[in-house]
Amino acid sequence: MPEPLSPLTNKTVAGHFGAGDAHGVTLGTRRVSSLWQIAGWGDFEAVAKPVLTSLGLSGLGCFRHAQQLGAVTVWRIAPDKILLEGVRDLAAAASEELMVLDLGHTRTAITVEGSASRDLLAQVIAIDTAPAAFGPGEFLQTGIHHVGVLIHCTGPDRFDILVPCTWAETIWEVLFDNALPHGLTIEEAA
Amino acid sequence: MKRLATGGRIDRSKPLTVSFDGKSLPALQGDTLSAAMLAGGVSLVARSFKYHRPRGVFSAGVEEPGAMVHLRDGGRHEPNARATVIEAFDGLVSSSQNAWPNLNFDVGAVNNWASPFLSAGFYYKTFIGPFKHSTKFWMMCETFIRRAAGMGRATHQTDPDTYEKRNAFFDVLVIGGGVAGLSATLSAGRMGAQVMLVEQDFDLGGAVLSDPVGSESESWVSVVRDELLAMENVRLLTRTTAIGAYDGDTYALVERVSDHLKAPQNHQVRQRYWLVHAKRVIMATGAIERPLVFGGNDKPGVMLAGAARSYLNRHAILAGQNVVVATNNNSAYEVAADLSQAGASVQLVDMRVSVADSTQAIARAAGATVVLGHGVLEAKGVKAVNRAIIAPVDVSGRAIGPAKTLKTDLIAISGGWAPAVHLWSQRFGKPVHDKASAGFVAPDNPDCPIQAAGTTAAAASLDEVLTQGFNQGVAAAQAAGFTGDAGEIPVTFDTGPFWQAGLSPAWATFNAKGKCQGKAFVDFQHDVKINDIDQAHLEGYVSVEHLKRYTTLGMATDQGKLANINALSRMAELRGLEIPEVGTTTFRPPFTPTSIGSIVGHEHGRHFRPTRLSPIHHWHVENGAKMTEAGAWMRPWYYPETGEDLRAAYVREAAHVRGHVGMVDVSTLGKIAVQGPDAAEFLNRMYVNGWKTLAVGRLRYGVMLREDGFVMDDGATARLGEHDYFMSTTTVNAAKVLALAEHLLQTAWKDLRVHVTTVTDQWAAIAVAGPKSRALLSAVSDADLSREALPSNHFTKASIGSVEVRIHRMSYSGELAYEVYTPSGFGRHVWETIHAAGKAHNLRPYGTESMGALRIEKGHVAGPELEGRTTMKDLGLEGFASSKKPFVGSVLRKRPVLEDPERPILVGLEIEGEKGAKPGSLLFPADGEAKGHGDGWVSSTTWSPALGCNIAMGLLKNGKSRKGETIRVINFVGGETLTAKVVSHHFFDPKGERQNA
Amino acid sequence: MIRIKCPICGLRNETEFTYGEDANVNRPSMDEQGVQPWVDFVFNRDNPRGWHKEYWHHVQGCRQWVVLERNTLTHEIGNCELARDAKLPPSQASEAAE
Amino acid sequence: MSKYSAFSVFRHALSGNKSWGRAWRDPEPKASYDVVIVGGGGHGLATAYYLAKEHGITNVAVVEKGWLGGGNTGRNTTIVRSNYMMPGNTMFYERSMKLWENLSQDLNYNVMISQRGQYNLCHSPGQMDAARRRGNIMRANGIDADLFDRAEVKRRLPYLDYSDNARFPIHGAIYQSRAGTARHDAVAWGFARGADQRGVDILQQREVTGYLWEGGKIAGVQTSRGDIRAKKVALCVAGHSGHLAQMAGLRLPVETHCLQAYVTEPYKPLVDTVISFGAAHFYLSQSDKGGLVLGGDLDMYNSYAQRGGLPIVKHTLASAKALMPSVSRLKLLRHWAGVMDMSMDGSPFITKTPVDGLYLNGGWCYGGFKATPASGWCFAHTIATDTPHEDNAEFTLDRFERGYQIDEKGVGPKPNAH
Repeated sequence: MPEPLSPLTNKTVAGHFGAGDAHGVTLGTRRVSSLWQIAGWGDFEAVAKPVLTSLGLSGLGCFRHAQQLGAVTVWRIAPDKILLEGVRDLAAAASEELMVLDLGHTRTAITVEGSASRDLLAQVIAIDTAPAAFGPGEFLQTGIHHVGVLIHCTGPDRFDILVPCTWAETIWEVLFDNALPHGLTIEEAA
Repeated sequence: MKRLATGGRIDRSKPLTVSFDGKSLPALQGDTLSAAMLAGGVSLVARSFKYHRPRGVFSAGVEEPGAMVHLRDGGRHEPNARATVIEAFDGLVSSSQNAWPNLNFDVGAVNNWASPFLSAGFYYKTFIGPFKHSTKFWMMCETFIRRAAGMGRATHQTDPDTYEKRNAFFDVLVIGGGVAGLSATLSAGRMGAQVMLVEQDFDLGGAVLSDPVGSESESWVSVVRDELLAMENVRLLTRTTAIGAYDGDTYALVERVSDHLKAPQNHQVRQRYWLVHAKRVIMATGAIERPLVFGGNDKPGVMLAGAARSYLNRHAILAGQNVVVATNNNSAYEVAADLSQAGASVQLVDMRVSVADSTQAIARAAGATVVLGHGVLEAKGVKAVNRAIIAPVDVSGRAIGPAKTLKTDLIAISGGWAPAVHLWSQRFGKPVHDKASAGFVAPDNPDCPIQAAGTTAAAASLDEVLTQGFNQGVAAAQAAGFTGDAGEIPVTFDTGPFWQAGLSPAWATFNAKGKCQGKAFVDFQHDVKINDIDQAHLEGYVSVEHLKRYTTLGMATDQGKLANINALSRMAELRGLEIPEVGTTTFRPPFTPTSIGSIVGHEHGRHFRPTRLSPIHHWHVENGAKMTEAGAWMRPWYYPETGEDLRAAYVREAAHVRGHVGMVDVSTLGKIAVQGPDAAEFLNRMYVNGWKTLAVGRLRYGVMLREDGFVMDDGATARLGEHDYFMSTTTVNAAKVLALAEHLLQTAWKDLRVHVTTVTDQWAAIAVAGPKSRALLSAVSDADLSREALPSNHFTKASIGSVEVRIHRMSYSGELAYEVYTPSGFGRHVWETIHAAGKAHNLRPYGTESMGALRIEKGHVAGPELEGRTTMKDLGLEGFASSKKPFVGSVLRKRPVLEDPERPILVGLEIEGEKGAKPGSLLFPADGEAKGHGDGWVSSTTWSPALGCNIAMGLLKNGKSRKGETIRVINFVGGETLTAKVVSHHFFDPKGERQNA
Repeated sequence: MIRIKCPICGLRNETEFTYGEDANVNRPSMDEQGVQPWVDFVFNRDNPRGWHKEYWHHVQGCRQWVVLERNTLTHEIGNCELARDAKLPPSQASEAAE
Repeated sequence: MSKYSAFSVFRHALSGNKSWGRAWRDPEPKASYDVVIVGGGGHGLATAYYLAKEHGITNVAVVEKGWLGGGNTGRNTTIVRSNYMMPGNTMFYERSMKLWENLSQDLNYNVMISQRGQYNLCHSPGQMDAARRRGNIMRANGIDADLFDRAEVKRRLPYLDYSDNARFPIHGAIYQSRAGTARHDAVAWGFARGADQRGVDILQQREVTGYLWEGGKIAGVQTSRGDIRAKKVALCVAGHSGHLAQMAGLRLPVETHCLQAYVTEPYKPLVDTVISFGAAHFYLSQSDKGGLVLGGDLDMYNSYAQRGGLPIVKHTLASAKALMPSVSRLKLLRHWAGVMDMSMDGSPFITKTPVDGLYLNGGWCYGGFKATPASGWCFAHTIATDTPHEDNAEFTLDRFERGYQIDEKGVGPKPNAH
């Protein structure tokens, strides 16, 4: 199997951009290793729980905090839908009560890091990005430049933005333009 | 006018190079452009809108009606810049506007002499012209009017600067950095609330900045500022204007990040647009001084009293040597005192007969003369004031004794103060009249998220301003849930007579006949005189809105900040009503004119809208494809070979597909995973056709209607597994179909256990079409694609270039064709693998134009036919509809007009001759007059390489019975009439033998 | 800026949502064959000046449809709940129960 | 009442403009009228004017809750055009255009019809095709239309964005040279003065709060200042159509939505025509005073607030900058809103209603201003003769039941999409 091609291959040219000596923001990319959606209906919690316990997680989690264990990250994105990254093929878990869907090629992650990363986010999303309102481990589903994204706070000033692959370039460019006043470093593609 | 040797809040060590109309001005750091103009002795700054009267600097703030200039040049050129709020910077270049040939000698000033004929509403009564059914006469006049109107000259050059948006969340937003705002910020901040304080000036202090340097109030400001700067929960933003208050407790601010510089530095933005969400707002926006109305009150040398004091104390500029201070209230006494102390000879003319001795003493002690019971009847002078005619007046401002003349070079006027309640009014409507202050204020309502403090709430003394601000800060923090201790109010101070205490209701002066002597302006910028209001009243334009619209009062760039209350007062007098009965207008955003760029931020040019790219996009670009927009997507339009234009390329590409094999990127199709035990029932309801019998491994074409029974979309759906379906939609309707499906499942169809999820991004899709497609794909994949193994409307899993793919047997071109679905990260790899293997099969990529040509040859409908007004019957799709089950739109599609047998239906057209028809042409019978809406229209056209002629699809009345008829195809706007034969729209291989090969 | 408290995502700006339609309209049962009930559902509206129940779709969020109470005269915001949890007009409820 | 002319202005100027008479009277209402028109905006006043002028029905009152012309007549972006392609619309709007072309003369009031032309830009081959269809229908109906390619548009409007940076490149435009603008307030005032001169009573500051009924038939209106009897009651209340219809027990295919308008500071002439963007709902022109007048999308949600929201402000201004990058440094002076009666197919109603004695003029969506003269003319005809004129024959309430949707945009029954 070949390596999947990142939709941002053309964009991740390492270097420093924008404001002179400042290093407020670092942008990079991260491949989403695998992404599965499980979905169900009325008794979704009961049906989905075994899948999560098999991964060592206690439950479905909430709409605000991601669950992370090793390489596995779980986001509860809707009352009856969960996204899981970093798990093996879940197809076997499917049943009449539980729908499993491979979304491994739908998203790519843009990483945002640095002292000005929260300011940068405040420029592109209309949600309070202060540490008290959006701290490590928390996630948001919101829109950047009219495109639905999932933003996961992965550290004090560090975020993964899961963007749909076909919109990735346009969102990257918007982040790039917005980051210039802060002083922007682009990381080599991982 | 001169700069004093000492004083002012300016940095004398930092002279700046500033020019106006080529004249160098002695500007210092801390000056505004208007201060620099006054320091440089420039009194004539601009010409007025209508009469081109000379105008000077009238104010020291955002209410400035006259001193508007051209600022900067090239792409950074900005017209109508207010000299009173432009910070002087090194390299500032400005020039006058609305004057020709120059400011000093302006031909337009002839309007001033013609002004009686240009009275209110004159243009509604004239220029009608003698010609019936013609607008020519007016339009000829209009050309001249348009040239004369307008103010500054704008550029067509592109703005080189950048802008950004910033969202922010605060418990308390304090608007205005004067004493009220500072004390509110202090108390709310001390209680622990997150507070943002915004001030439009570059410095904090508000009215205190107009107090003499070294005053008690100044030291208060500096103490409070220091405490605020030390608070982590307080954010201070200067050079920031709160322009609007909107629903959801959202406030729009504009921060002028770089406007005080020649150009933005180091990648910084020019302006930043803040959207602040705040639980509570304290509106400490102060008050705007009202002018007095008398003849010639617009002349250079007439200035608001507060402005004269501001220029003196802030910029150390004495705006006149022989000063007349004219007032109807106490606030001007400090002005007279300060001007006097600075060395001017000052006569204070007060319309009131009786004024407290203590108040008079303020002016007298400084050496000013106080004349009570007098008003200024007229300001004299051509391009600058040189005399003031004053006379004793009664309580209504009417002269009751002989006039006398005072020599003067500055008339400083104060007609009281109007609280700046704009932001409250923008959101909550009309403010209420406060009799004590003769102004409009926000009504008292402790639950309102916007609370006024200080002079905005008509506070009468500085002490009251301070206390009120502090208390409002406490209340706001409490409302936001904070219970901390706000501590003590830092030192209060006694300020004596303040603001507009003792205001007289008289605000205009008239001669003994009750007329203003000379032209007496109410709206300075729009040249609305007091007698224009009188005339509007005579003609019945008496409501505030009619008055405003008939005279244009309040519609200028200051939006009536100076004019509104005086105009209302006049209308109230004329109608014999109290001011509240006349009413007021609602203030509209923005508070001050706001650059469009700041609100747009980064969403312009390429980023006006997001762009969506196929996973194979860059291959197309690298291989020379011409790209085209398809909704948000970019798609390859055609791949020109040397020297080819669009037509040559698409004809070649289409012929190549029929002759050999081609590949086209169809990744942009909408793709939706439909999962669940009730998925088949869901599809049954969504589509017109039946789905219960579709077996795993097969796919089916379906048609979807809108709720009103018109065709919405079409596409194929494959059954991947027991509960798994893979739906495809057209590129443009993908989002609409998904949203509709989600809506129905979450509302009316909760009984269905179905999930829909977009998988458009998951899959790249490549259509491989042409007689050699089977050979090619068989060679490049491991699948058995034989006719038996994979008949039409079946799919199979396969591997191409060691990538797991799905191959659908599905044809849009009418050729033997397949669609290869591959995970999108492998899209380019699979494309390139097929492309490389295709060399042996003479494979060529093709674009959307040839794809269109191929589908027209087949008579397949697409966007031009699915135009939202066509039914299944119209499009010949009726056969897909199941009669056994209801579906979305199944009832309403049968409404009588939609069943009318005469409706235009889809037909094919063979165009005679070499020239093809244009889509959008109309269809008419071969003979007769071609008028009206015709018998139909042409939807899609192409040159058909397969048929060797021009063909078209169209909708034609009674189309079914007209096969073989020759009709006219008329393109009126292209000046072309063609003839065509009506045929079946299944032009090519109607039996589908090629695709079923 | 209308601010909508999405039951899943919290308080969000209207820009993350698309406005759907009047939530009081009564979608007839799929089995309804009469034209008039469908005409009423698709075309006719109470169009109240005051409180209004309406569908919004959190497209740039959890993709749930919500029912929002909003005052059309003052733009005040009332309750917001998931459409799937909302009390339905009678005939919708009866259909769901089938 | 004196006739307006340059001479009268001159004569009055010499006497200090002290002797102008009222443009219209402020009468006390009579006990009863032949026709009471509810709504003193452009449409209501035009209806009154044409009832008197064309049908000799002068025992007419126009009842207005605020001040006349204070609703959408005084809030719109002043564009007039007749570029409609659906049967039922085309000739109605062309009638309006023809009335506009003689309106100043007819009313003896300069409503400043400025036929400066309108360009509807196209940004894809598909849009060009749709524009061609529209243009052809216009031409086949005797209405002027031209289709220009990109080069011609660039020659005529060089200041738009033709750079590679444009997200949606301009492919061409359809142009109507007779389209343009009119002075909106003057239209209300001119019709008011004309109606008043013919005996119509204009009753301001009277809100209709209900109807008088007699044997199941409407017999007048109740107002905030007393009852007024009438043989026929005619509604011309735009965004409040649903509200007033509901008082009579009618449910309409109408939703009320908020539409904003915007004006910049005044500048010397920059744009001498009307330009409609094709890549987003946006259009602009420049007023005689010099302000760029901008219009865009609805706020999208039902609203009676006459107060717009922020997202559409950005949306509209972004469209302005995308279309014409040089507007970036120009300044927005003011934005405001009106409430639109959005119908389910984007087309209006001029019709008798199922309620005896009640007539409806509404559902104007964005397009009310340009329709003003024809709307009044056709409504007057409908009221006077109890039958529609052929130009408003399709503007009925039962067209949805019949399936005769007049959907210029082809977007279906979504009122906020028209």
